[in-house]
Amino acid sequence: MDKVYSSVEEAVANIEDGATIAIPGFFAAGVPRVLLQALIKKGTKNLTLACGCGPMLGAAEELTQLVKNKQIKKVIDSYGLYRSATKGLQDPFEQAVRASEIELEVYPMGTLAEKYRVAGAGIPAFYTPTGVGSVVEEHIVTNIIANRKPKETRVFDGKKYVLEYALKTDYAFIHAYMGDREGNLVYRKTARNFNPVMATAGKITIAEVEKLVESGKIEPDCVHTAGVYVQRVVEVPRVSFAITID
Amino acid sequence: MDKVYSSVEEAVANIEDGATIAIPGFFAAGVPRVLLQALIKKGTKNLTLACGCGPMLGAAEELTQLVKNKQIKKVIDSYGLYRSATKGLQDPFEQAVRASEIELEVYPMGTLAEKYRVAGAGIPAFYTPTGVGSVVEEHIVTNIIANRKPKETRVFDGKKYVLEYALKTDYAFIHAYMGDREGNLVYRKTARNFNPVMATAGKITIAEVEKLVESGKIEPDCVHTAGVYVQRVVEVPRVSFAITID
Amino acid sequence: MPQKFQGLPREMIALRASREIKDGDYVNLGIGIPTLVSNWIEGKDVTLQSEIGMTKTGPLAFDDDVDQDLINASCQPVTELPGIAYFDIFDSFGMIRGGYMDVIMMGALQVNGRGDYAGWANPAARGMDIGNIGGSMDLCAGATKLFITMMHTDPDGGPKVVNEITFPYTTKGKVNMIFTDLAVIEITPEGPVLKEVFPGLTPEDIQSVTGAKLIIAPDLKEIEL
Amino acid sequence: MPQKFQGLPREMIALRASREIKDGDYVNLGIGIPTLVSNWIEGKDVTLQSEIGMTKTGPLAFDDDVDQDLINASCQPVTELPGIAYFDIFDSFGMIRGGYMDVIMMGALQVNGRGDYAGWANPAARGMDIGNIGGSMDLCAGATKLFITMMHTDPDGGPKVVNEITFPYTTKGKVNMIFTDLAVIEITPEGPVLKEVFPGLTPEDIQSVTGAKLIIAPDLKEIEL
Repeated sequence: MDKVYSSVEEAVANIEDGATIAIPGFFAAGVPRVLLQALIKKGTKNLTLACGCGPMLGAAEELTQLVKNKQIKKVIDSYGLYRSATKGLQDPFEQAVRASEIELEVYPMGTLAEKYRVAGAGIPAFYTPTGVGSVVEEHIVTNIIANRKPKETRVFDGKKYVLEYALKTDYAFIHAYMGDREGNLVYRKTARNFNPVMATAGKITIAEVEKLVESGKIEPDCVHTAGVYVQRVVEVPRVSFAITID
Repeated sequence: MDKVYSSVEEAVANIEDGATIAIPGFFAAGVPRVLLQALIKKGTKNLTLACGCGPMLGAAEELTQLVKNKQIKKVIDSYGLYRSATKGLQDPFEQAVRASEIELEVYPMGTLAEKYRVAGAGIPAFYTPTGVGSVVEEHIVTNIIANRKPKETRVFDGKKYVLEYALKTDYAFIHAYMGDREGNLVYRKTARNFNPVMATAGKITIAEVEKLVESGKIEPDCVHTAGVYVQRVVEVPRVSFAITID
Repeated sequence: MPQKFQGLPREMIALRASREIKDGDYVNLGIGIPTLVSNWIEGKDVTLQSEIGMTKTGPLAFDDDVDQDLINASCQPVTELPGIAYFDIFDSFGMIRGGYMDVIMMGALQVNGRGDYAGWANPAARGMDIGNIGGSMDLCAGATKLFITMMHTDPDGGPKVVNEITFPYTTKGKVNMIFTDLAVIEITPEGPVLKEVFPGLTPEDIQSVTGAKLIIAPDLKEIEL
Repeated sequence: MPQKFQGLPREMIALRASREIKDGDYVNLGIGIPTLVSNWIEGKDVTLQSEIGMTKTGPLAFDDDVDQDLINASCQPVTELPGIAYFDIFDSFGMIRGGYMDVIMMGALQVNGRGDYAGWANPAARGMDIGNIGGSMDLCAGATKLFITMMHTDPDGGPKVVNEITFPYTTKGKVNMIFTDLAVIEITPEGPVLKEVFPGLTPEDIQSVTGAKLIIAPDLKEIEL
């Protein structure tokens, strides 16, 4: 099935206020920035951005714009704040988090990776050793005190584990190096990161690709994300950006 | 690190009686037959073969030999018997199962896939919808009545799920199309199947590769199994075999 | 006991069932009659998934086209279609359980009127109460639409659409439609509805070889191929 | 309050810690001083894993070698070594949690004598009790050997090897050794054992800037570089 859209605007046109969108990228690598820019242009409000490792620090301009437009309700991430507390003090996003205007829900990175993966794989919950011995085992870690719901733990073979749940999203924005019309995707080097798991987590998965090719042009053994997971494909120019998050 | 062994005999030399070995392959595709032959030659006894989808039907000669040598204690599989009950009646393996001389423990295929995957990923247990409404939700499905231990179920959001556990093995035999000295592996077409998950499930993972190459010769974006999971690599000739399991 | 009625050959059951597949569908076909459905989707924009680990599975391969590293989940050599993708088994079952298949077609030993079915073990024939589960339970767990294609009666003429299932269950309450050589039956909250019959047969004929009590559809018609 | 003692520069802490890495080890290096350890493994048969999704990470990239699609987990451009492999994030954390890393080195805000440490949130500096967990807790959960590399005291001269941790925990009971500018401390069931000191300093000097009560190793020696 041909899943190609002619523009990013068209690809995001029906995203409604209040949507939860998975945003892949590991700091500056593999962030779907063109789709984020389309979302800013569209002005969708009340968004939850479900991230993995600070993609919005890599897309700092887009983050600041989204915050200024008051489009964000909540961010889920493992690394959502600048490393430097001093820099963070001046950051509009961190200011909004500190003022409880935006919720920041924090998980260990590997737990997040698995939450997205199982969401696409029909698994509702899993046990992980990660976070035991920290507040992560006790409750959901968030700046909004009322949302700190308790977590379950359980001992298997004498070792303690935390029960964590699947995280399915309404949409997933994906950044791929190459894609075909069926939605088969190939990522490049470390820009892969959260893209494949998030492609399976989105009910509607929209992939921006730097290179759109005809079906049959991707080496079948080297497809990273099978087209079955992708509902919309749109070709975008390669965006250059600064590699820093300090 | 150079993980290359000079022969399959050397690669399996220290496998002890009573070991559990993961055997990938989906019927005739991707079965580590040369390693199985080395295991027959070595005569290791009391083995548990942890399979995924009938690799021993694809390697029927090896299975019959292992049964005749009384090397097998137990087989774990989703599809361990011939499709035809008539053919099964004459099969030494099925006869041994019917006589309770060999245990056959049966899981749904996707549950097995996930059991191997989580074993390598430090996750002890997960919930799956698969098997609900069947005996699979009630207890471990095996021909040995005494081993039919009850399973837990749990309802999430009004839907019932079964708790299943990780399946870590002492060894994993892997069949790959290509491998480098670091143990990075590439599979070919549908011969991939259970190989990548089982490579992560084995405490010691031994890969037979049809083509051994120097490190750096495999396209880094197309590595299917990272070498970190592989402890031993051995080059083997490509074995041709009949594609049938009826 | 011989078969009471002569109906569609297996290939035609597959043809009828194939009518339920629409452009854009991702489809998984089980072993048996479901596999034959792949002969009837030419011209449709349909993607076949094989749980061994591929999407865009092509037609069966013969002679020089046979590649031992390229088989479907029934262990038959197949070919590639443009856009084919290979993936790991856990990814394959991830997409199956995760609900990415639009249509799943399976064979069965027994189906009842509540959408339960049994297909993985035949204790009578096998001499034990375990058998081959394969991917069937995962496919059921993730099914959006689950269709059963099978002969209406067993080799001895006994009903396979039964009142009570006696073989080990594959799943409960998931079957949407049943396609046999004699009839098309839809599972509804009210019970099994007879929608189509083999030309020349009456609802009473069908009921006579069916264990479950059938509801006759007001718009009952002949199976159209 | 200024620092009481002058010790090793950060690069030399990294050098000392690097001595614990052996041929054949798979190693993950956290942000901060641990990252500097990568400068001291040349000639060793060591594989660096970056949790962003690669093994055989090469040295930092500069100028024309910078590729924005190739960064390490600290967001620094890096290069490829022969045998490099890229993988998905869930596979990366699968191998981390699954125990495939032989050595994990992390920075810390506080460590105590029972092997607990805090490193992900500094409520005092940040004005809130949440921060960046990143991959730190996963790395601890899967660690075979967990080494902390850090300055012995905080910027105000206060101890970081403490009696009681006051910042949010990263993990409990997992730290094996601590490498600082002033000392090498091993965590044992009996408590923290002072194994090595910066040349010229006495055990009493180290204890004076340490919160936890130290056990003096019978074979105490100077830090050897």
